[in-house]
Amino acid sequence: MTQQSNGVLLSVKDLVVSYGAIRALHGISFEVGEGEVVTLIGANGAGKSTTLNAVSGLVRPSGGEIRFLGRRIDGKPGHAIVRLGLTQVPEGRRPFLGMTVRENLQLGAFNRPKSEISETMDRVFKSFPRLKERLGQTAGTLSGGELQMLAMARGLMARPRLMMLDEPSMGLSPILVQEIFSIISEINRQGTSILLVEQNAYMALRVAHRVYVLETGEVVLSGTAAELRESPRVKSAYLGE
Amino acid sequence: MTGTRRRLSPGWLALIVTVLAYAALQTLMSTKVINPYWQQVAGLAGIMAVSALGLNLVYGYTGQFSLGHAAFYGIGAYASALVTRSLGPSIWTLLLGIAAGAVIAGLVAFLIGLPILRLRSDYLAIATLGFGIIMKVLFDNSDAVIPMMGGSAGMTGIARLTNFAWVFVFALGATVVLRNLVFSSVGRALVSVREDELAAEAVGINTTKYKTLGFTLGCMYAGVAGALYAHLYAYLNPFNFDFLKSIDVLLVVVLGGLGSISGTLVAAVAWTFLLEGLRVALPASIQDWRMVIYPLVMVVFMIFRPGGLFSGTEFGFLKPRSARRRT
Amino acid sequence: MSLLDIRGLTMKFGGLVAVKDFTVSIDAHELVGLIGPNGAGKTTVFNLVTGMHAPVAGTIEFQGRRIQGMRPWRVYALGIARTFQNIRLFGMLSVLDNVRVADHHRGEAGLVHSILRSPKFRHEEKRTTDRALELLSILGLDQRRDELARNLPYGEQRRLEIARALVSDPKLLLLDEPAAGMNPSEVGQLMELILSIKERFNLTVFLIEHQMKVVMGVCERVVVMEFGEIICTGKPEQVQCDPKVVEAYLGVQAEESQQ
Amino acid sequence: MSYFLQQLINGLQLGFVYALIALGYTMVYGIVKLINFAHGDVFMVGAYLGFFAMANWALPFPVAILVAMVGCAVLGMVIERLAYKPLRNAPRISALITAMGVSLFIENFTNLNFVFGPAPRAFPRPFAVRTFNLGGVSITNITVIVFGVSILLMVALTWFVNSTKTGRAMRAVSMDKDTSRLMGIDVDRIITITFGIGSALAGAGGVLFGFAYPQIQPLMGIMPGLKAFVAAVLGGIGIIPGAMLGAVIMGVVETFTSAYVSSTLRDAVAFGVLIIVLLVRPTGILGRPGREKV
Repeated sequence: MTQQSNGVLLSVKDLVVSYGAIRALHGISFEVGEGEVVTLIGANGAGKSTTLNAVSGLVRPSGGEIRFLGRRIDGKPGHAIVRLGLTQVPEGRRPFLGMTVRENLQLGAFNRPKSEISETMDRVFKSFPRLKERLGQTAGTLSGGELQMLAMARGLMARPRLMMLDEPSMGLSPILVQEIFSIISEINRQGTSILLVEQNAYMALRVAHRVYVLETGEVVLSGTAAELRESPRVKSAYLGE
Repeated sequence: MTGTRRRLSPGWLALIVTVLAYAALQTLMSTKVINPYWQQVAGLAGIMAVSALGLNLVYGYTGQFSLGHAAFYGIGAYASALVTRSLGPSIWTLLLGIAAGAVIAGLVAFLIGLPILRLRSDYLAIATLGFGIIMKVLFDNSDAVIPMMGGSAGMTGIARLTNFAWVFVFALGATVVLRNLVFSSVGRALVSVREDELAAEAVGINTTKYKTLGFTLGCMYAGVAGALYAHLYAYLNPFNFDFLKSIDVLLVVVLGGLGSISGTLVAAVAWTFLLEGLRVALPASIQDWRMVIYPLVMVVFMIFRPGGLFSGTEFGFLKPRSARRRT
Repeated sequence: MSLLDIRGLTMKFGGLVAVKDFTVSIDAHELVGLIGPNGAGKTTVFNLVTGMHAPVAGTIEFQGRRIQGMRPWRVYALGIARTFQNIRLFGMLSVLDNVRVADHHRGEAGLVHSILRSPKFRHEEKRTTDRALELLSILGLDQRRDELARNLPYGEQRRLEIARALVSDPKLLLLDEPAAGMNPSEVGQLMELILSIKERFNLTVFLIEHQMKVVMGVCERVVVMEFGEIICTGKPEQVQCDPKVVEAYLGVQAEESQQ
Repeated sequence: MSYFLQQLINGLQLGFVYALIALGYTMVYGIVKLINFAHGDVFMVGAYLGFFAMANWALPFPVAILVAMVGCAVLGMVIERLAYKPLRNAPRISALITAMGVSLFIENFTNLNFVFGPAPRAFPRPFAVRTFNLGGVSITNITVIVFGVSILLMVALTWFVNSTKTGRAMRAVSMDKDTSRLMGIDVDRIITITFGIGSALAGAGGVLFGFAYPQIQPLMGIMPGLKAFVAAVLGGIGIIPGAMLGAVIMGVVETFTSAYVSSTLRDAVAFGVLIIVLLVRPTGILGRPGREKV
């Protein structure tokens, strides 16, 4: 690790993103440390996905800076950012539906040497044993929960230092949500840092170490998960109490 | 463009300028200052304007991508030529011929439009392209059914009944009609179909009806343009109504700016004169380069100004009073 | 008497059952909320009611008339207007024209009158413009009338969509996540707006919303969906406490919420 | 019966040449949603490269095909970088007009006297045409070569797209560009490669066309180009086996129309088939019907 990073993997400062005339992010700042699970919560349209897309290079920020391992990455193309060890598991899973599970996983390891792929795959199957049984099936035949697992496994194939997850619980039944979140915790324990975007505030607050609350493109609140669980503002807006 | 009560409104001003410009052009032509060659070119520019206004209605306003505009142009040309050749040349048969060109082109557009306008964007483009090629083949083989049409050898014996004056009047009329149509409730319905078909349906627009309407009217414009062309050139060849002719018109519409009457008019005139101008300006030894320069202009223009000359804006006089901004 | 009567509504996409046996009846002047996790099938219900999809089974009656499978523009003409979850305005039309176009179906001056600019055309144009301006001023958008819709900020685009939905004097208004992307103060204003237009235009409102604050704040009755089915119906306070709802909607384990 | 079989063979031969062009159309469309109108002209350039390789440089014909493929691949990639890449985020109509511009430019530029010149040229055949008679159906060695080379190339392409890392990336990019970026795929590079491969196939198609219908001229790419694109749409655009299927159908329909109806009507019938297929199955024979999101 480079010296200036001081245990900070990702640092985002005053990030501004606009779509045409509409400004989606009004200068947000946050950090993700080595080994942490950090979550961004907020309503639909608060700018959570935009934040992740800006970090992974899918949208170009119009202001601010993004550093990963101390290096500026804003403005770099998306494929170059993945090579640095930062992957994103996109909202809605976005599997390559016509391809098999194996091909999807191989694509996840696109920039890794061919020799290590089968080893990485075996490691990933420890977290997702169900995918191993489905290797030859096309992704289109999987269920919603399996697709979420495939998306996460695909992200892990790149052996990331930091994995960003966008709405992993979307459209899943409570039991599956439980399972997905326990896998997230497990991945984190094995050494991958996590940046999580969630609408399901309950679960997000349970697995996260630290939390940032986004409202209309701004960070309005931040703190440890324990602090925010007790915050009246979070309770009324996101926990429905 | 914020005409106060004391000044003339832009519409009247535009009318006066138009009449003066026309009088000046006509004087120059009758005194042979503008020679017959350039008179012909001016006529072609006006015909291009009418045809391109039609395609702009189809594509620029209604959002229906057609690559078969030349087919309707050809239908109008042949239909009107058949009328004047059968009934004898006169101003009345010319008017009847133009009407026939418009109606038959519109009718064919309506019949073909009903099924194919269900297709979206590129698929519609391919279907209209296919229709254009089919029509070209039919024109090529027309002599088998109607010997007078001449098939691939071309149709001759058409009276030269139009001139710049006729073209000017029709182009002016086509512009005014399109302006009035676009700035009306019907025009808004057409544009809503272009912008978002589903949302248009959700606010009560029968999108099938308006797609068909826009397509039919736009093709009637092509029919009128074809009829004028037939009687300006006095000779028709299927070669003049092929795929490249459709591209030509599309180019004028896109260069001018989709959904802009002003842009189409400027581009139609500029494009026709550029092509003919190059013909005169280039020395004979490099005449061939004309066709090399022209696509290059096209590509460079698209790379540096993809929205066209006037993207969605208009000269003030082309907007009715109600549509002008209040400041 | 119920204004909207939905019975046994079922919709499938490919093999997936998006809505299953959905039955709800809404009385005139009610304000009913439709909630549930993402992907529960809420928007599909709206799409079925407005004619965007034709159901596989079931009936939808509006004022005693069957409307399932009817084309959307016909449904609209009967008096059902909607907004969209991800805002679908006509971006290159002005704010004023976005509203005026939604009044088009009532116009009688067609093509010929428009081209000739006849007195009838002028009269109608004035009527529809006045009506549109009135709505724009109610929604606080009258200063924006000449802007292109796509250049408006997010919150104003949402309001413009509501103005557009109201111009035809609908009887039933369907709002699909109107508060999405709004900050808390905007959400407060929106709630007031919904209640005030409901009174002013004598509307029946059916509303999909994620933000509990809105649902609890304005709805008289709430329908909860999960995996395409209704799991619970009732007053907001009742629904909020139903363990099934807490589990499905808030994604928390039932036992935990009981602790 | 033997006349029918004879026409079927002729139709397949034409269809295979169309297929080599259609593959480039369908791959490019699948990946950037652009109707690359210049593709038919790349095919023409391929025919000329084969011509020069054999007539001027006296190379054997397999080498001539390679020369044409490499030359066309370079041409295709240059076109993509210079003309299409700057317009990647522009309205689609601008890219389409640009494609037409590029097409007209290549046609009219090569039409100049100091380039290829407008006069048609006879395509050289480095060996005598031999005819084999199989139960009343005559098959020439030319036909055998056309069948052999095109089948070989189609098999090679299918293997490449399905079984190599780059091929997998091509499929991924055509399905979902943003997600492909998240996998670490350099999307721009894949697009360029796609243009290169598609153009190489068209180049080979050009040489085979020259063999089979031995006359070439600068405007020869227009009609086969259009028909190959139509074939790609017919089979389901973006789908590789669809392009092959559509092309074979186009070739057979065209040949049968010439043989049994009238050769002047063959284009009308071919495009008529296209319109009917689009109306019945708007996404083509192998295409999957899409659903619009509300």
